[in-house]
Amino acid sequence: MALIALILLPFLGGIFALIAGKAEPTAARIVAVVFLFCGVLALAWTYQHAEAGRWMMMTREPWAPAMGMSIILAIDGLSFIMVALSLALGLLTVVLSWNATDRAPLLHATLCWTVAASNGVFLAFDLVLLAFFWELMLVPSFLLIAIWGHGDREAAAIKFLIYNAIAGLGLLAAVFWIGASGPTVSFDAFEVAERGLPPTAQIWLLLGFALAFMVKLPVPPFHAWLPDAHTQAPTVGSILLAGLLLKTGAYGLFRFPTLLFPQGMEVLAPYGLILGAFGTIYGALVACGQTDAKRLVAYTSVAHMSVVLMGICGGVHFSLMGAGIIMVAHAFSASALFLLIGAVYDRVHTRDLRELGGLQRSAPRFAAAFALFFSATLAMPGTANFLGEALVITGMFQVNWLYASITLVSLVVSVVYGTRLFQRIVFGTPRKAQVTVDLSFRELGPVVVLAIGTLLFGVLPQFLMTGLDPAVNSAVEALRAATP
Amino acid sequence: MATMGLEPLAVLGLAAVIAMAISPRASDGTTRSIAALGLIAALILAAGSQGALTSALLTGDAAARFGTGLCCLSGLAALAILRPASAPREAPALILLATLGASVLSGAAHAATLFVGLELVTLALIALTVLPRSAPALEAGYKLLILGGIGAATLLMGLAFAFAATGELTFAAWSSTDRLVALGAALLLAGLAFKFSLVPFHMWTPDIFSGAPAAAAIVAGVASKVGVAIVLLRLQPQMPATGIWQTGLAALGIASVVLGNLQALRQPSLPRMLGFSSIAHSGYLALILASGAADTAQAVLFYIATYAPALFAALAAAAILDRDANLTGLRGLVWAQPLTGAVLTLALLSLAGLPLAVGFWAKFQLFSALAQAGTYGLLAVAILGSAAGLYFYLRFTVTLFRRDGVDFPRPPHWQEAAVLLAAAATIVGLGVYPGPLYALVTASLP
Amino acid sequence: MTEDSFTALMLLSTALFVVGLFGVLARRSILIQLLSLEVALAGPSLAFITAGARHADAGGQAMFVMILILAAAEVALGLALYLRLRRTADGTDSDSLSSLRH
Amino acid sequence: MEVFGLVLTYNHLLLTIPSIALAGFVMLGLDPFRLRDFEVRALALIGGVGPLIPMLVFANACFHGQCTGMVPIFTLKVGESTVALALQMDPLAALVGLTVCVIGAAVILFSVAYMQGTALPDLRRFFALMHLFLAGMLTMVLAGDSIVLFLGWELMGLCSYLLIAYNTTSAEAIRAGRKAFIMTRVADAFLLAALLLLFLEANSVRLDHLIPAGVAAQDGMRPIIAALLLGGAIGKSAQVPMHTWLPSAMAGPTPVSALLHSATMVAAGAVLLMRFSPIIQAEPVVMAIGAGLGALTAIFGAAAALFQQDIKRLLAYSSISQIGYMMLAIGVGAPEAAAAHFVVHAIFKSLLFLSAGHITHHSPRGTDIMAMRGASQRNPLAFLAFSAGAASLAGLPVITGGWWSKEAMLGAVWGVEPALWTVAVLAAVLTAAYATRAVLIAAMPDPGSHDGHADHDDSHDTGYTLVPLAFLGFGALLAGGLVEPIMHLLGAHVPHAPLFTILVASIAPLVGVAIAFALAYVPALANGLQRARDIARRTRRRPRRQDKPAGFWVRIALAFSRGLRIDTLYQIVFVWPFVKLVRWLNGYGRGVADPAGNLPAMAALRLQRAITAPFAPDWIDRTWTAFGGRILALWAALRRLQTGRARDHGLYMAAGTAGLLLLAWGLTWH
Repeated sequence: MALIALILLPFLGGIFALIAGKAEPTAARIVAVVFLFCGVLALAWTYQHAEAGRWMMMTREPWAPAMGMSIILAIDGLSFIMVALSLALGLLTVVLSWNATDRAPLLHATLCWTVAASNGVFLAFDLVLLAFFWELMLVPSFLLIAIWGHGDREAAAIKFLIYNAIAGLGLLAAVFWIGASGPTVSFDAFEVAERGLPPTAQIWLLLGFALAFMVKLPVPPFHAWLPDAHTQAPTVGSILLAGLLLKTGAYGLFRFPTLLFPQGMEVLAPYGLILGAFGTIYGALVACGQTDAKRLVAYTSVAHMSVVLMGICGGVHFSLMGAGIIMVAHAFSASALFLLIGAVYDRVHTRDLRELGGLQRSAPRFAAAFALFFSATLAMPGTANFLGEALVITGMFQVNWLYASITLVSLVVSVVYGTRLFQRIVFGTPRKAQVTVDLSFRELGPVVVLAIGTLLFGVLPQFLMTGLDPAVNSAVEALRAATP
Repeated sequence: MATMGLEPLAVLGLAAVIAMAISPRASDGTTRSIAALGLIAALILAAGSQGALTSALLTGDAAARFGTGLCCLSGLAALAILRPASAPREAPALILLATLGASVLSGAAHAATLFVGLELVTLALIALTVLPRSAPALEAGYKLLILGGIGAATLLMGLAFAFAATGELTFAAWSSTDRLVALGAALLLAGLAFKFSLVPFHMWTPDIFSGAPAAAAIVAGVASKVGVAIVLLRLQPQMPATGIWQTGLAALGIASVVLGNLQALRQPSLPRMLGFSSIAHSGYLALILASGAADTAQAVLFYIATYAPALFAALAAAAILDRDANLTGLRGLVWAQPLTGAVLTLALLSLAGLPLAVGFWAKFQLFSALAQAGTYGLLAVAILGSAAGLYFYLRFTVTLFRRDGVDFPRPPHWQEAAVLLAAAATIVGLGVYPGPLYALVTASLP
Repeated sequence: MTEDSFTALMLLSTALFVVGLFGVLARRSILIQLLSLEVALAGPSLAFITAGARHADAGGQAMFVMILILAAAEVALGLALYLRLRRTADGTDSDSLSSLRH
Repeated sequence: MEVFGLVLTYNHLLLTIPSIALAGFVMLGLDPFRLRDFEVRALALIGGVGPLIPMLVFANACFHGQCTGMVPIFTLKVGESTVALALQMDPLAALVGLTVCVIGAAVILFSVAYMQGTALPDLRRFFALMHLFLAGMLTMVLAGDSIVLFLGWELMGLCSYLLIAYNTTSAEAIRAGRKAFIMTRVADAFLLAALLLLFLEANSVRLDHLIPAGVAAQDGMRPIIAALLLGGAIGKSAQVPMHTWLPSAMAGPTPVSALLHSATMVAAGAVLLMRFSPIIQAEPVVMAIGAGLGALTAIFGAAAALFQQDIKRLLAYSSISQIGYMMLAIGVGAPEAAAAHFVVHAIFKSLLFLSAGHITHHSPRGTDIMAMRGASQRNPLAFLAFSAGAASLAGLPVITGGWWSKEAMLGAVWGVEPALWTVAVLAAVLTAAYATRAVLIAAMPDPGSHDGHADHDDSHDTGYTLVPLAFLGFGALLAGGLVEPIMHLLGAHVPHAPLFTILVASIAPLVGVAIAFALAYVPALANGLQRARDIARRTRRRPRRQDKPAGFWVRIALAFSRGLRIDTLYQIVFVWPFVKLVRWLNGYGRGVADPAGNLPAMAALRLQRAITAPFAPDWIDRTWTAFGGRILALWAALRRLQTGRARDHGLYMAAGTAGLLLLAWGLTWH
């Protein structure tokens, strides 16, 4: 039941926040925090009562048996880390929007719902349930962009939803095929994995799954929604997009292809590697040419998530582990950068790199925070990002030297865009917009949390590695078994 | 008590006669109350009756009861959103008649009942359409009359062909492989496609949605569609497997999905967009029917049942907004009228097939039926159609949340609010827990 | 009834249907369109009578009666509409009724 | 004692060496106590000098044969592999670490006075970054595994970027910092690749496993690893062809140049190769490449330095050249000699930077070489220190440290490849020439000092500046005595070169000095140089301007400088790039300052711009948008179908019916 609570608590938190907000607008945020915190407690309970073996905990409840669907939730280290991340980012965004005045109850409710839906994705092992949460997740994010966004938010919101919902159709179609393929209609991922699917079908089904995951990831050429969505989204929206939504794509790729379609993965992984390699360089190069700070960071996300794709498609222990670590590290560093850029935007109402500058003189705390997360983006050793990149490169050396060198090149290019972002904002003299107010304590809190996360997992990553190990191992074993 | 399965029809007919009889004298409220009572009574009877009437003309099986129930619900919804100010007193009686016609259709097993039911719906619908007596309403009514006449003639021609070839007026006639029957089947399909608003027989649909009162659109969009869908389901097993039926349905379905979605793409008026989208949804149903999947019937009934509440809610919102129900007029609706706005959002998300709204499960049924049947071409069309559909539903959804809102003339009437709330509850309730509906549908196969 | 006369009558009824359909499509006057509709409906009526005669089945006649009723109702509605329409639009040109489009 | 599963021993005190500096960084960087100016300086001093104390203890033990060796910190499990992080204290680490600590302490001591008058936040930032750099460098030096090594390596790069761009309002400084960061990052990528490949070979990150595994690597892996290591070292150490970032990095403050860009960080590449010398030495080809590049760099740097008009750039080229010597020594299999030169070079080069910085501090001419004029009167002590450093750089025989270490290297070179030795000796000549030239200019009277009273403002001649100058000055002269112990410590002997090579190498600096005197005091040459300088300066400002044909004496001066190329046979191999480089460096012809050096960077930038510019609008996005537009056009066409006319609608229906009938007809055709 704790697993169901992990999904329900944030969901109910959103509803109650909305109700409480009707009576007293300030009550909404407290309700949201309380419910999210209860989610954290439930997660802690899960950890305490973890069972030995591959899965820490598993729940099966009937849902719509006639349709072959049941509620199957399971948690292992990977899911645990992801759920923890989502709850943490949920709390962080609520705190960050603590003093929001514009439809604050709805905002806090939407944040809670995003967390609830992505928790669902991280825990669901009934394929229909997965597809359900997969699509559900889009709705609150869509609202976040459409209601609280900047600029041409409607177009960005529609673009976001269209890309992802269409990709989700691929997932849906594949899921139904799987459901109908067995002796009885069943969407139980474990059962399907046990039964095994015909190898040719696996390729097509994997294509359906991968479409959904890769658009969400996003991997070029499916990334065009991301820069717009990130740019127009409010700060909290950008944080959840970068920290959570992209991770659901990575999680999906990490988990399901090897679980359900090992043979298909064996066939398609080389193409995934090509796509990832292309995306890594492409994202980095495009990032170098951006003038909007948020867009720049968005393209760096494209580059980094493409590295994750490479890591996953590499299919060796190192690369998978590296991909898992980048998932966490990128959640911290990209969120923090969006937070900082958002804070700059709040003060001077521009994100144009040509107009910004001189933060180092007027707002040293800002500058220091920028410096830290800028180095995290460059995969500076000591940050979790480095660990992930290094592991992926190691894995790539085992797979194909070409990909390893491409990743190394992207490390060099990362300096080009990283310094561009950093020095245009922090150095020089402000051309138009002078930031005069340094980070407030309410902003500083989340920044410090993210900084600690980045550095802690960079220096002491054993917790992450131990957590990811079972998932990585079973992925590697599945691939090994699938190799003819 | 041994019931015959005819009670709902009898109650509906009786209520229609009473409502018509008292309408010149009695107040609007009384007429409506009587109509509502009649509908509710028919609904209860349909839900409660057990007997299976088997006559040559009508069947009273579970599917017929399911169809009657859904028709009664749509009748109630139509009744609730009739604008009190402008609705003439005959409207409740006409709604009852249309409901009756649709209910007869859902029980039809014979050329005569098929024809009578169809015409009852059409004529009542025409009358309902022209009731506001405004220029667009008259125009829509006239076009429906002319096109409906052609449609009826075509259908009758088909029935006559089959009768001529086999001497059989029941649906069993269609199992013949005679060429005349095949031609008749083509004509029948054309006639039914007209009522089912499949491309290219769809032209009247958007007019009804935008020109006529929203109540008429509900009747056209749900009640008559339920009836025709059940007729199609009943005809399906009779038809030769490789005949015109499957191929024609597939062709019409593909055309409807493609054209309906494309024409809705940038449509600025909400009801008109709903009209085009209803064409697309009919197309999805036709695709399911054409696929010949094992559980076609479940999928079709489930799909219609999930489509109904979303359409009720959307049309109720359109009725509340009246002439302003277009992209500019809908700006900021969520902030100005939270109930209407939120429910309309839900309805649009449901139509788009996003989860937590029941529409997700409709999409689920559609895809799984097509996937099960192994008709991947049709599946691809359905996926592409859904993808395009996302765009225009979301365009409206986004508009609802815009900040630069406009003023809205009136808050929803309590009846409209009731429709909205009931639809929202259904959409979300079934969206989270679709099991009961699926069980109901499984128990209601023809 | 011989097979030849059956075929001839069926062809005639089809021809009636087609002529009526053509009338609706070709003529713009609302009245003429309504008239053509009646002609089109006469086609299936004749076909039902013919088929009923061939199979010695009273169902054909029953259908004919019902089609008559429909035709009457449709004409009644159509004429009422025609009278209404004449106040707002040109009754001789149904094409002018095209405000609902796109 | 056990903390977090880590069993602490006495040896873990090794951790304190970088930690003290790191703590200084954290304190100054976060500033939790709102320190005042005085406190910031005090803390800076503590953080700067602090690491020296434990370092002395450990190094002393190590020098007496009781090295601590590997000190495991903690171990990560990555699947079946273990990543065992560790520090290590071996003779090389002790030597380099001690040098870094000493130089670091001296430079920070100097900076405390030098940075006087800086705004408090900038002061904190400066010292925080200096501390972070020290921590990074010490981490790299003491690293016992490849991860920690790379951590330190990258931290240095980051600090270098932030410190070069310390003056954040100067576009030039920011550009220079970025250039340095990007170019060194390329090297970092090489190094990372090498380290990861070694990790895969050894299945361990510990250096004591990595290096044997690297030596034993099969399947053509070893040459690749060795080449990658060399690539990493070349980039970080600003060797040809990746040297261009270093001269522009002189836009940073002088103490930064003294610490990072001459003595320690830049030489880290050489240290890296010393560390991994077993792998390098197993690959003769890579060794040969390293030696060749080292020699090329040595002579190129020296030649370039000779014609520099900016004292800091002169010293930067000098650093390039000197580290080229170290590379050369490593390339010929004498990393011990390189280590010795590393120590000596660190001392005299930081001394040169600090004293030059002291002399030119507050000068209206900035760091132009002419700002040095009059130093002998204004700052006699600093002048003496500078002269000592220059003498050591020039390698004046016997009395300077530079001579001893250079001699050790040259001896090793001689034993392997006399051609490289010749190059090195010629570089030594040039080295002496440019070093002496700088001293001569400093000895000249300052034409502007007669009326200026502010010039005698010796307020900076406090203990903070003089103590490090004096200490380093004596070190520069006396460090020669260290060379032999150092090489013994590292387990090698000073090579015994033939007497005549020693003689030649000893005469070389004197030749250089003579050349410098000639250039300064032979009027024709001096005027020629002056004219050349003027031409250079004018054409630098206005690159397109066509100069009149140079005068006779100028041509003589230029011809003389060109004449250097015929001095030796081997030099001819390098003549062509040399002359070109000299011309370009002085802005002749093309008119871009340091064009040869900028060429790769410019090409890279041009390439980068050429590649990124078309990407900026994101063509994939555009394709999708166009696709969307196409769909909308389709919609516009289709909506015209809905004419609204009943007859048209009827026609569609009729057509549809006809179609269905045809279909039925066709389907029943037997």
